[in-house]
Amino acid sequence: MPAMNMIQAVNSAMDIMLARDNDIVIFGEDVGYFGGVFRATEGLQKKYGLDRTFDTPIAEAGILGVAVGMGAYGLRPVVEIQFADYIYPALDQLVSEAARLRYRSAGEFTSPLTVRVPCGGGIFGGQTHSQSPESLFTHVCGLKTVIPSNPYDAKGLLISAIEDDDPVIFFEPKRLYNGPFDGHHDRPSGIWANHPLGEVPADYYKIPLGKANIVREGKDVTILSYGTMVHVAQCATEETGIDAEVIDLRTLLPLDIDTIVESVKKTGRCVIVHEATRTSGFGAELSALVQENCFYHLEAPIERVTGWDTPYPYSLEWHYFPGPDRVGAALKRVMEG
Amino acid sequence: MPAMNMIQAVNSAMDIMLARDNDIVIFGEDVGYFGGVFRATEGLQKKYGLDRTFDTPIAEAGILGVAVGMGAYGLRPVVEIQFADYIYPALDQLVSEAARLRYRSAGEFTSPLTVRVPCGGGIFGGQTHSQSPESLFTHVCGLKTVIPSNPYDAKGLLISAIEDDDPVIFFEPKRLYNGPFDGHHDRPSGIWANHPLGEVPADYYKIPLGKANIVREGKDVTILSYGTMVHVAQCATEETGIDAEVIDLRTLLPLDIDTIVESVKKTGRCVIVHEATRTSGFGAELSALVQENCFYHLEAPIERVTGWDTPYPYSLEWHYFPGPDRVGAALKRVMEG
Amino acid sequence: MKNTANSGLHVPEPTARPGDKVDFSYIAIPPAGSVRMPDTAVDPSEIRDLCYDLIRVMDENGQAVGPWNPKLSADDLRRGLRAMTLTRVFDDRMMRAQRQGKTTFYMKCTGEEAVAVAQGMALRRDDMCFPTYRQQGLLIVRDWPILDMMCQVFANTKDRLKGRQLPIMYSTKEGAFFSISGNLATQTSQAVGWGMAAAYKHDQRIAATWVGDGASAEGDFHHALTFAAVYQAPVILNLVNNQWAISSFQGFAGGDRTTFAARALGYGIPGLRVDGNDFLAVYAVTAWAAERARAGLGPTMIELFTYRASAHSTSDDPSKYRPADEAACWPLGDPIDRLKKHLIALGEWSEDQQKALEEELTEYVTKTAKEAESYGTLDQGVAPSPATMFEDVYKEMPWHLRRQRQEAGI
Amino acid sequence: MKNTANSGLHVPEPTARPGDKVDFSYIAIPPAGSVRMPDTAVDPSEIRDLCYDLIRVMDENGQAVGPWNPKLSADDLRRGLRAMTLTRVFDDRMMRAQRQGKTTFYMKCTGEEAVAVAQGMALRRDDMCFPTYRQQGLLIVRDWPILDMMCQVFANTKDRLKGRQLPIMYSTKEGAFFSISGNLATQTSQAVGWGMAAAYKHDQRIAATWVGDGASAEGDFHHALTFAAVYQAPVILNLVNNQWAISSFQGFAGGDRTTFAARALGYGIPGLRVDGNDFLAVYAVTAWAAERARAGLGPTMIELFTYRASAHSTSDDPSKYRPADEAACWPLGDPIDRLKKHLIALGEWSEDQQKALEEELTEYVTKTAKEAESYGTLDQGVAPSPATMFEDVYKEMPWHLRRQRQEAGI
Ligand SMILES: Cc1ncc(C[n+]2csc(CCOP(=O)(O)OP(=O)(O)O)c2C)c(N)n1
Ligand SMILES: Cc1ncc(C[n+]2csc(CCOP(=O)(O)OP(=O)(O)O)c2C)c(N)n1
Ligand SMILES: [Mg+2]
Ligand SMILES: [Mg+2]
Repeated sequence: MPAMNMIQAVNSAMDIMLARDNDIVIFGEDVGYFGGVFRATEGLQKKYGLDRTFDTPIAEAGILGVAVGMGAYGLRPVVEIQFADYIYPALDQLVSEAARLRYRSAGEFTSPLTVRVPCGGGIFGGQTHSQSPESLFTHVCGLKTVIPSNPYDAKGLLISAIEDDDPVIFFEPKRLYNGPFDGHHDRPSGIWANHPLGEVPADYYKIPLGKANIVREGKDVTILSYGTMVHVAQCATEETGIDAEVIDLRTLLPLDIDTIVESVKKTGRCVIVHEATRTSGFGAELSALVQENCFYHLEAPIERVTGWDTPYPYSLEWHYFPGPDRVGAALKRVMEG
Repeated sequence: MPAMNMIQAVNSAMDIMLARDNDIVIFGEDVGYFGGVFRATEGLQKKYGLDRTFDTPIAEAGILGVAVGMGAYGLRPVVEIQFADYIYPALDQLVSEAARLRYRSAGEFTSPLTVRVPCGGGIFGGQTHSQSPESLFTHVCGLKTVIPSNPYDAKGLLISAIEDDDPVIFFEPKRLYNGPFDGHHDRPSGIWANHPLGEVPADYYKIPLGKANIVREGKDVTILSYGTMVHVAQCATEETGIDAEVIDLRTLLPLDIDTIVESVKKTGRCVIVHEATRTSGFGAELSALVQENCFYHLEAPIERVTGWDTPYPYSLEWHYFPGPDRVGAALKRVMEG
Repeated sequence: MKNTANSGLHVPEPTARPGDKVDFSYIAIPPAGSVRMPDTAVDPSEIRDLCYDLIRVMDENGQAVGPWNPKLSADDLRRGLRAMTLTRVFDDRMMRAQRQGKTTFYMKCTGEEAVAVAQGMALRRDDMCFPTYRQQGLLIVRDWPILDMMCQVFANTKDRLKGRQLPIMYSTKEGAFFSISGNLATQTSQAVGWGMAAAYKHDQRIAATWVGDGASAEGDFHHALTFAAVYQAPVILNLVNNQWAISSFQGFAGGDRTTFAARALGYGIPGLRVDGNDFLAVYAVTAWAAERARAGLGPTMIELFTYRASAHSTSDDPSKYRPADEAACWPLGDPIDRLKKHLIALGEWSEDQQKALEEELTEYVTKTAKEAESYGTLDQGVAPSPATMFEDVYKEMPWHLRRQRQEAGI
Repeated sequence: MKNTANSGLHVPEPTARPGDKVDFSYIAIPPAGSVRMPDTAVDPSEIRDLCYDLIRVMDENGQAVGPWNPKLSADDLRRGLRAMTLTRVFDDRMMRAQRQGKTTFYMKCTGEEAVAVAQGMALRRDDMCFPTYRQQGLLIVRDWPILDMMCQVFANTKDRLKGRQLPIMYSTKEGAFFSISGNLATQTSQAVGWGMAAAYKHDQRIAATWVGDGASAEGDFHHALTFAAVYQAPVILNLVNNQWAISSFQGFAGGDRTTFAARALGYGIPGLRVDGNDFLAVYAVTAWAAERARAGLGPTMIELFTYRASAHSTSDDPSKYRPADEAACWPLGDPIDRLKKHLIALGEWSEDQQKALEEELTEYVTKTAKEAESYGTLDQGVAPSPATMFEDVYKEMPWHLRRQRQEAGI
């Protein structure tokens, strides 16, 4: 199997889908000729033509509005929002339109869109190139929310997202584009070629939405996380020596509740890790669900390790980013609880 | 003290503040000559002039953008978004601009705005006149989120919000405008003139942001709720005979954590009630916080009674609305837990 | 000077408020037939002046004059008259149903019937419409069953939208009528996307969308114009300037400063301004724009200059913010009266026939309403099953909705 | 015909891509001095043609000609030349610092220096600017200390923004320079709000805002124009059309179809189109618009026609999407060269003086950069204290942030 980084995996998914289905069109700011500021769509315009992968005006709400109209026609638009931080102008078209169209038309009109959204920090992007707004989308019924943590999953999940008949917000943790990242910013970063999940089949395959992945089995405590934080969690596990079961949620909505509940019932302890700000982050929902479903099995309070409730501060980003030390400390607290 | 309904209380707060502070201007769709579709600004243009209370173009993002600019100048804009359901176009100006301006300018520019937002269902408004999107705003650091449940609080909290130097989203549960509503839609609704909290001082007074109100003391279980649901919770308490302590949060952010924790430590049980959809609703954050702060005091799982994770369905709204029966059933479950 | 930086903030005001004498003297009305009709292949830069003009076909005597006369057959004219009249009768009946408590809400299009009806006639039956809430005439002129519309208004057991939507928020794929959104202006960029998709698929169908003067201030409308211009989408962007947005006059949408049609200039799109109460003119400009779109010549923007003669909705009382007789003073008259007069002038219609038509349609609407009511009305509580509430949120119901449905016990 | 509904979707393309011969032949350049200068009190409807023209003052020989000649003193011209040159030297130094790893990011305004510098000179020192990220020239012409700007770029201990913002996202209330947002176009409606507030307060100050050709597609810009027109706000809306938005040419913002200045027409706002590399013309149109705003005559929109000669940012490589020599072929030349030539033609400057100026400024910038570096650079990790991270989220720190600060152990 070829080694791919996450950009290549995402590119490969779109390449394959453009070839398979003429109803798929890809567009967004700078995604056409240039191939996207992260190069995720590189080569696609040249290969499939001007009308299959093209640039757009800089108007995120326009991009989504147009995508909703195309979806209603019967196409399957795959759009890119250049940074998660710039998705807010498009929120109305997502929340009020894409997410509710099937419901309000009693199934006649649908929005089979995929919205690719690079997210997360750790690249010195400052407050407007670092955000993780996934929790907002999980509050919106009618949307699905996906966040892969590695190239293999990224490709398989993206193909599933594109084929899904409901609107899917597909977050891509940009800190993982080039390699796995465990939070140790002071050490050289790894590359995907050296990681088992950097081996990605060249062909079509799918990873189903709504299925979590147990990336490390363990019996002491369950770590729930997604995106970049999966790697941080694994690192903290190794560094503390605590036998944690690390679950990569992959899809936040619909959530794989069974895998979560089974694990927490086994371990009796739970730590939730995400990069987004804490208050009303998706960790809150996870904590509530775990508590509701595993109350009588819990031996210690569920802990949340998250970004602080401040904007992502440019030069202080490593004080903001929830790294392995903070996760490790939470693991220890939970084991003592 | 005069009896006021919630519209009158809100109107009185703005009236008083317009008179006290020439830097306050009020604007929004239809708020000027007509006085707002809910009549909350009735009479203010006539009394204070065209330039103190005026109509705007229908562009929620424009209203907020202009308000941010005015706030940066030094005014204190109080704007109305006609329905909470229409706040999404303005989200970028709220999240990326108003909420972060103080931080990103290191305190030099601020956004002392108040955004009044009628919210909630129970008036046969259908999916686009019924929403309760408060949880989204609680995820945004830099914003404060307030929801009163009665005329007395509404006036005192609105004056605090207007005087606050940070941006405040002020939700007004429109089902409560004319009278308290306990969820029994099949019975005649009450009016505020018959309710103690419908007695509202004519003059200036404040209720501090960040302070919850224990509307009913009890020892069996703590009910956390806000807005319309406070009345539903009280009704369910009476109907089940369970001695619940009912807390009206009033401000969601900053939250009055001390009052919550003290109560749950006392009762050992907690039910959270809100009208918004469940997943990633503010109930998730409340559940997580209670669990984190009161783990060793909890005798049963924390329950959430909420709107379903569907759009607010027009003709089925009473099947959607979390009424006293559903709250009562949760109370009973929790007592058995 | 009031409007100066150092002498205060300018806030627009209409020429008359309740109690004032109506003043429409600021409205310039060129004679019917005075505006030229360019070739549809014209370069938009050659017809910029049309944004500031007003295309009119019917003169004071009910004669159709000038180059924009679409020369419709008498049968077509009668079809248009019938559809407009039916729309008005339907509106009146549904409004009364709301007053009787059979539904909670209704919105009329009184005075604006020519907009949807003439445009619906000029479009093909399968051209996709992205309307706002005052284009019920589109469905009616397409012979969509009014029974179906009524069932939606009553949210009854035959409501195709299963009681999920506010009355009048129709949706029908078969009727090529896109699901109306409560959120203003969102449909405009969607229509452009649909048109782009049609172009991509080498489809002959085009898209059309409608937005109000008030709602045109939303960013979505700007996005619609931008994307339509950039990709030369086969779409007609209609801006219905009916002078009011609930209680706000069109000055709050910028109408005090220039025409709405002039918006088109900023995007290099042809902009036409038309007497929206002139059935023939509305038909003609729409046919012109449709021809352009279908020929691959790109989008057209049309300002339909009309007047909202009734309240905004059943929740509104316009006497609170405009003179009670303003509608009666509207200088461009009533679209039904004007088309009727034209047909009579042609010798193809009479007052008696009109009366008979009104009676026939009233009876038809009354009968149909009775049938619709027999499937339930909101106040009777005969609604779609609550179990349907959890359907169609997603294509397949995820576990959490299944659990919630269980919890709801339905 | 490619662009037809039934023959596919039209997607715009620039005239040349890497490897192609540069083709700017589609750009019409009227002679300097050929455009009339109306009175500032002119009715906007009388100057619609100016949206399609190009105001230019300096001719090929460096002479200032025509009615828009602002007739600046030689001292003022030299001040402008100095500020533009300093801006360019500053940009080069900071770009090098980024390449050396002293900061992570930088954005130059090469080729566009006249925009901010001439406009900054035409505005009063306390007129409030709502810039986007290529108007560093505003600060420089206002003599804002470049040391302060450098400390922000280095996010060091003297960074007035406490390391919270990406390099070049300056903010200074004293400098009447509004906090730059990473989110495009949001500043435009904010500027209108500021202007409305100034009008409300009978304040003599006006607001000015800048947006790129690309970013003008955002809804905010439409809102800015609408609100500015409705309330006749004292504001100048500048659209810097530098032909590119990262890799997308201006056709993706609608520039293939008409001028950007024509946007103004849709709102009844005067729209001026100016040679953005002509210092004198830029100064003159800005002074004209400022006079209008200050006199209470309302907003003006200006399209500044220029070219982004460098990369979008240090993260960008333009050779990937446009011919390498495109900048060199730009038909309107370089703003610094052109002003220099004019001063020389006036006998008020020489090549030697220019050389000396460049040397002086290079030395000054180098020295200042050294000082700035002495307060730390990002790679040295000499940053503001982490404890400051929790400040200024709110005026007073709420309990949850206090707790989080504790948790962070700082
Ligand atoms: C985004 C949004 N904002 C506000 C509203 C509330 N609202 C409904 S209709 C209306 C007035 C619209 O006026 P106009 O566009 O002129 O259409 P008309 O009613 O005149 O046909 C308003 C403000 C809404 N539905 N959606
Ligand atoms: C809302 C938003 N969307 C996208 C971006 C990413 N972005 C930053 S600059 C830019 C191009 C802007 O081009 P233009 O407005 O022409 O300004 P220029 O860079 O040419 O000065 C883009 C797409 C952003 N910062 N904000
Ligand atoms: Mg209107
Ligand atoms: Mg540009």
